Formats: sequence, C-alpha cells, structure tokens
Amino acid sequence: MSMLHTVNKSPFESNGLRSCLAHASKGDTVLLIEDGVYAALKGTAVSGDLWRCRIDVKFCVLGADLAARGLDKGRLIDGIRVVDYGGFVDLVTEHGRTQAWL
Amino acid sequence: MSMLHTVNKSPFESNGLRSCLAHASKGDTVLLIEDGVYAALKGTAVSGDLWRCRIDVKFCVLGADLAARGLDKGRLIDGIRVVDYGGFVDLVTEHGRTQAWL
Amino acid sequence: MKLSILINEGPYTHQAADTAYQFTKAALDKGHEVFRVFFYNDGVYNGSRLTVPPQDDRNIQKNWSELAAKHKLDLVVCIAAAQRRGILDEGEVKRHGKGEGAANVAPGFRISGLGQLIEMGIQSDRLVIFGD
Amino acid sequence: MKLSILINEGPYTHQAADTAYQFTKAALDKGHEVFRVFFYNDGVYNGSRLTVPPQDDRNIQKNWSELAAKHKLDLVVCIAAAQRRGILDEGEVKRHGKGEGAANVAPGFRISGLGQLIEMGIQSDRLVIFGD
Amino acid sequence: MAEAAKSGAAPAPAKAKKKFLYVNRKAPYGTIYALESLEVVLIAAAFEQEVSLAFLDDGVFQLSKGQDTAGIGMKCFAPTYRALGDFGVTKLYVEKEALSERGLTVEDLQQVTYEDENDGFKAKPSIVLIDRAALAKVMAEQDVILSF
Amino acid sequence: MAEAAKSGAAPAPAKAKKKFLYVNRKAPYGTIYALESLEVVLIAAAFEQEVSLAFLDDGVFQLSKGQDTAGIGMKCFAPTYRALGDFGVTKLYVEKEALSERGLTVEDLQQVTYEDENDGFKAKPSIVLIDRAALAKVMAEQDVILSF
Repeated sequence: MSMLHTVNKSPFESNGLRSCLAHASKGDTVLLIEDGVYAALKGTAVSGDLWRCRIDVKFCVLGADLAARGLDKGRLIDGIRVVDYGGFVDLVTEHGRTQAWL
Repeated sequence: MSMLHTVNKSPFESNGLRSCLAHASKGDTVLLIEDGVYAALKGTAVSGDLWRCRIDVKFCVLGADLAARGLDKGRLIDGIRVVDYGGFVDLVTEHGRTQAWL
Repeated sequence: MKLSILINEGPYTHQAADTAYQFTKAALDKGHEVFRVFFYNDGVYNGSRLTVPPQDDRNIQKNWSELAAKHKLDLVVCIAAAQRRGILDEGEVKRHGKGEGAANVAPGFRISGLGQLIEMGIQSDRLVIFGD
Repeated sequence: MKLSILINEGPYTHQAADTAYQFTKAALDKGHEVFRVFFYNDGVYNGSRLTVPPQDDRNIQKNWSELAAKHKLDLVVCIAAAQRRGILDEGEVKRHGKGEGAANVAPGFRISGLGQLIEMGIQSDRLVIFGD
Repeated sequence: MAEAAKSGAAPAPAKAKKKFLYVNRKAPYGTIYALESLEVVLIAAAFEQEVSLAFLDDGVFQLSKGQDTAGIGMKCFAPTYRALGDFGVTKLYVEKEALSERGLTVEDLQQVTYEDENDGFKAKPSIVLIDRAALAKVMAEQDVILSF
Repeated sequence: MAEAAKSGAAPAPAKAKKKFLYVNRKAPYGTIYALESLEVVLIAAAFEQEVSLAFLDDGVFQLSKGQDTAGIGMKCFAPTYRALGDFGVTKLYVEKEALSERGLTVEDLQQVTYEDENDGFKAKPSIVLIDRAALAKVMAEQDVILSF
C-alpha cells in the first residue's frame, strides 16, 4: 500500500520537502499544498531536489494554491499533475495512508 | 551604530540563520536563542555556516536555552559567548537596534 | 470511504485551517463519510465563538459550524489543548470559576479528550493531518 | 534606557512568549524602563483570562498580569488581531453582541490600535521582537 | 532623516523622524504574517516617519502578479501593495538574489507606482531592485526594524 | 499485526490492531509540538494498538540527555520518555543520519528502557537506532502516521 505525502512549507524556508523526499518509498505520491507549491516551479534553486527524485515518486500540486500565489501552470516542472480539492480527496483514498510533513 | 540580530529557529529546519548571516554587517552581533542555539554546536552539518562568517560578526548564545536542551558548553564552537537574560538585555542596549530573524 | 481530519493550527494565522475546511467540503461532496474532525494544538482556537474577522474576509469558525450543522459533523476540540489556550465550555467555565457567560466554544463544536483522536485513527479508513 | 517589546506568538505553542517574559523581567531588574509590551498576530492569545494550564506548568497570562501590576507595565493587545482571534474586552463584546460575561481579556492587558505599536517604535530607544 | 514629509496629512511632529523598515521574509497566504505586516504599514503611514519595506527570502513572493485567491477562499491582499503610494509609502526594496533563487525576474512582480508630488505627480516605480549587499546597507541605516 | 498485547490493561478488542507511528521531527521547547505529541502517545497506550515513535530531523533532540529547563521557566518533559515503557510503548526509532548531521551519537541521548514481560521482566533498550532507508520502510508499514 503506497503512501500519500503532503508538504505544505516553502522549500526555500524549511527542510520539510527534503526530508519527505529522503523518506518516501517507490510508488508513493507527494502532494504539494499551501506554501509547499513553490517546490513545483522550474528554474529555482531547489528545483533539482524534485528532479533527482522523479523516477520513483509521483508529484502533484494543488491548483488553488498555485493560483492564489500567482503561479502559472506553464512554470511547473514537467510531469507534475495539478489537482483540485476533489483530486486531493481522491489521492487520499487511492493511497493506503497519508503522511503530513509539517 | 551596529545591529543585534536574534535567530530563534533551528538551522537544520529553517533558513533564518543563513539569511541573517548573509545580511549582517561588520561589527554586528548575532544572538542565538530558543531553537536557534543548535547553530552554536560544533561538528554538525551546519557548523560551517558560522565559521565562514566569524571574522566580521560576534556570536552569542543564550545559556538558559542551551541548558534546557541538554547542550553542554564544551560542545560550542570556539569563541561563542554564553549570556543570560540580563546579558541579552545588555546586548540590546549596547547595539543601536535589534533585528529579529523570525 | 470513512475519513477523519486532524487540525493542528488556529484560524487565520496558518492556512492549515482553511485547507482542512476545503478538503472536508470536497470529501463530503464526493460522498465520503467524515467520521470526525479533531482540533489539537493551536487548532482548538478554530472553535472560539468570539472571533470577529473583518467583514470582507471569511469566517472560519462559522464555516465549520455551518458545515457541521448541514452534515452532522463531529467537531471535537481537545480538552487539554483547549484549557491551556483558553477555549472553555460551560462545564469548564464553572469548574475553573471563570464567571457566568464566559464559555467561548462555538456552536457545533464539543470539547472532549485525546481518546477521541486515537479512536478516530482506529475507526477511520484514512486520517489526514493539517498543520504548520 | 527605554525599551519596548513586541510579541507575535501565543502562549505555550511557541517559546517566544516565554522568552519575551524572561527578557522583560531581566530588563526591569537592570533598571531599564519598559515603555510598552505590544501583543500582535497570535501574540494576542497571551491576553486571554480563560487559559487553564496544567498545575505543574507556568501560567503565562498570570505571569504577565502580575509583572504588569508590580511595574505598572503597559500591556497592549492589538484590536484588529484580537478580533480576528476572539480576544475581546467588555466594549467589544457588547458591540458584537457576544453576550454578557464573554469578555476574555485578562487583568492588566488593554486592547487598543496598531498606532500604539508605531508609537512605541517612535518613543523607545530599542524595540525587541519575539515571534516564530 | 531630513526628507520632506510624504503624505502631508498632519503637521510634522517636533521630534526628528525615525527610519522604519518593514522586513518581509515570508510567503503570502500560507501564513498571515505578510497580511498583518501590511496592516501595520498602512497605520504607520499616518505617523510621519520614514517608512520603507524590504522583500527578501520568500517575502518576494508577496509581490507576485496575478494572485487569485478565489480557490482557497481567502481574501486577496495583493492589490493593497499598489495602494501604498497613496499612503506615502514609496520605497519597496526587493532583493535581486531572492528573486533569482526563486526563478523570478522583476517582470513576475506586479507594478507598484506612486505619484511624485515633487515632479508634477508623475507616476514613478516604488519597487527598487537591490542586491544583497546593498540591502544589508539599507538595513544598517534604519532606526527601527519590524519583522513578523 | 499479530503481536501480543503489551500493556494488558483491558481486554483486547475484537477488531484487528492498527499500527500507529508517531513521527517527531521538531526540537523540544522552541515549540510545543514535541510535548503535545507525547501527550497523545500516553493516551494512545491505553487503546491496545501497536504504537511506536520515530525521531528524525530535529526530533532527535527531544531525547537529548541532561535537559534542564529551570532557566527558561518551562516544564521539563524529558523524563516522560523514560516512562513510556510502563505504558507499553517500547519502540523508539531514532534515525542515524539525523543524529550524525547534528553531531550526536546515541551516547548523547538519555537511556530509555522497558521491562520485557516475555523475558523475566528484564530491562531492555527502547531506543532502536535505524538508518534512513530502514526508517522509510518502517513508515511504509504503518496504518496511521501521526505528526504534529
């Protein structure tokens, strides 16, 4: 049973995402929410963290949080899926459990 | 007039100390308090951040916060001064202003 | 599916309370059962009936109370966390001599023990946590 | 010297409230004047008279109220931040119809505007900020 | 400290003005600090002091253009930055290094301008791009630094 | 899921046990999360589920020995970890990488033991040193993961 990880803090400010990626398992999904969505941008100082991990883990990002912060979908790292709150709910039910990296 | 900088977050978790050191000026003092005191330990993955900065900036650490966390003074990076709350007050009055890196 | 929600931060200061609300609404819209919403740490502040947000802003407490009334949600505020932070019901107000009318827990919220959190972990298919 | 203190976080959850208290005590002990202590953001929760911390723990609100009484400290809770978070005095309770006895601001604290924060920045020799 | 009064709302106080810098290091919406800092700035403008704002670290995200908070159900306060000029707050220092670490350029930020009353009320940019070393110098020149 | 009940306080429920992992990633005292997480664990012990704790990132500091909070005026809750064994909580996973990044070894942590009722009530260590990959595996085997 795979795990859904939620990351809600900025990767520029906090080590939450980095720790999450270091502890995720193959087949898990990482959902970026709230200030965590900044990790989905390409061309930043932390973009590499996601790239290095993309073989094993799927990445999703909450669209409402992107829009609130003025982040256009064209600026996302390729292959990251944008979901709405309903999609968040689906991710929770599709994975065996959820771990919040607070 | 020099500045007193206070840093209260763990350098392992947050970028506050790093940003403080990048913006401090010659003659300033950095006081580590609360979870910020972990930055005063030698032999950690972030100890280098302080070493690289030590020519221009003085470092102090709040002794009560060290003791609460079980950190012996023998484990501090050389040259860091331990102060009590009264010493914190003195640092505030000795410097022209205080900046909190929250 | 049977879901439960844990909220660890207070209203307005952290987005956690908002995200949890949007998530809970979406789960109900999809026909899932929400077994319980548990408020812990600063999350207990969401259950204060005394909040008066600016008129052009959302009212987080009211949103929860209305959602609870509509869907018979079980909103539980942790008693230990709430005492420490000054969220009290009638019984607590009396017990601690805080004076008549001082109870500030909002409609639709009930104050109970941490066992309710463990129980919801046992009883639910999924537990989702929102915090800082 | 004339010092002022700004506190941005609530009691118990962040150490900021404790550190600010220890700092203020030390400043008074050294003979400095504390012009004002201003509570903003979640800091307003420090001014709740309804907190009931465990008996073997410190009582942060009571510590502030006692320090204020002893040293005639001016403890100011920001009205805008307090309304949003449900910390109200008698006047606010009446204005918003929250019911008699609901005022929860603690003795020694007064609720006032953000201008008090700016003023203390202007009037004080040093401003020290505690937060998260 | 001898700069002319900017808003002209009240008679200047007898005391010398102080330089207030509001330091913004946090992203908007995830936490309330950006909004509540802005609320202080709006009040501060009435006090006839020298007020400027610094945006560094994740604080630069506060100025991102195109913010639309309908989906998260929160109030969008981005337009308030554009109103700062009317309050006499005309200096928004934005750190270059913070932008580039985040893959941003000044084009990604909303335009903030003020009307220069000393130059025929011409619209002038309030945002001042500044590198880290220069920002450190700005910080070192302040009387009061407010961070939330 | 078939492990024997550890505290024996109440009759085992009919339902299968769930595995609960309490994830501790935050330092003590700077914030209340470590303490309030521990308060949940103490209650959880009465529910006859499988309970274990993980300490990673700054969470490893929670177990530092010699904590003395008199100077900061806060309650010291470090001794409570030593009482966990009496509550039937006997597995405290501590991540090796988190320790070494912080310049710590297991000698810097307080000793936590439990009495093994299946082995003549011998005192056995509760702290299990574990590397990152193994901890990831432990996480992947849980039914409920609680983090504060």
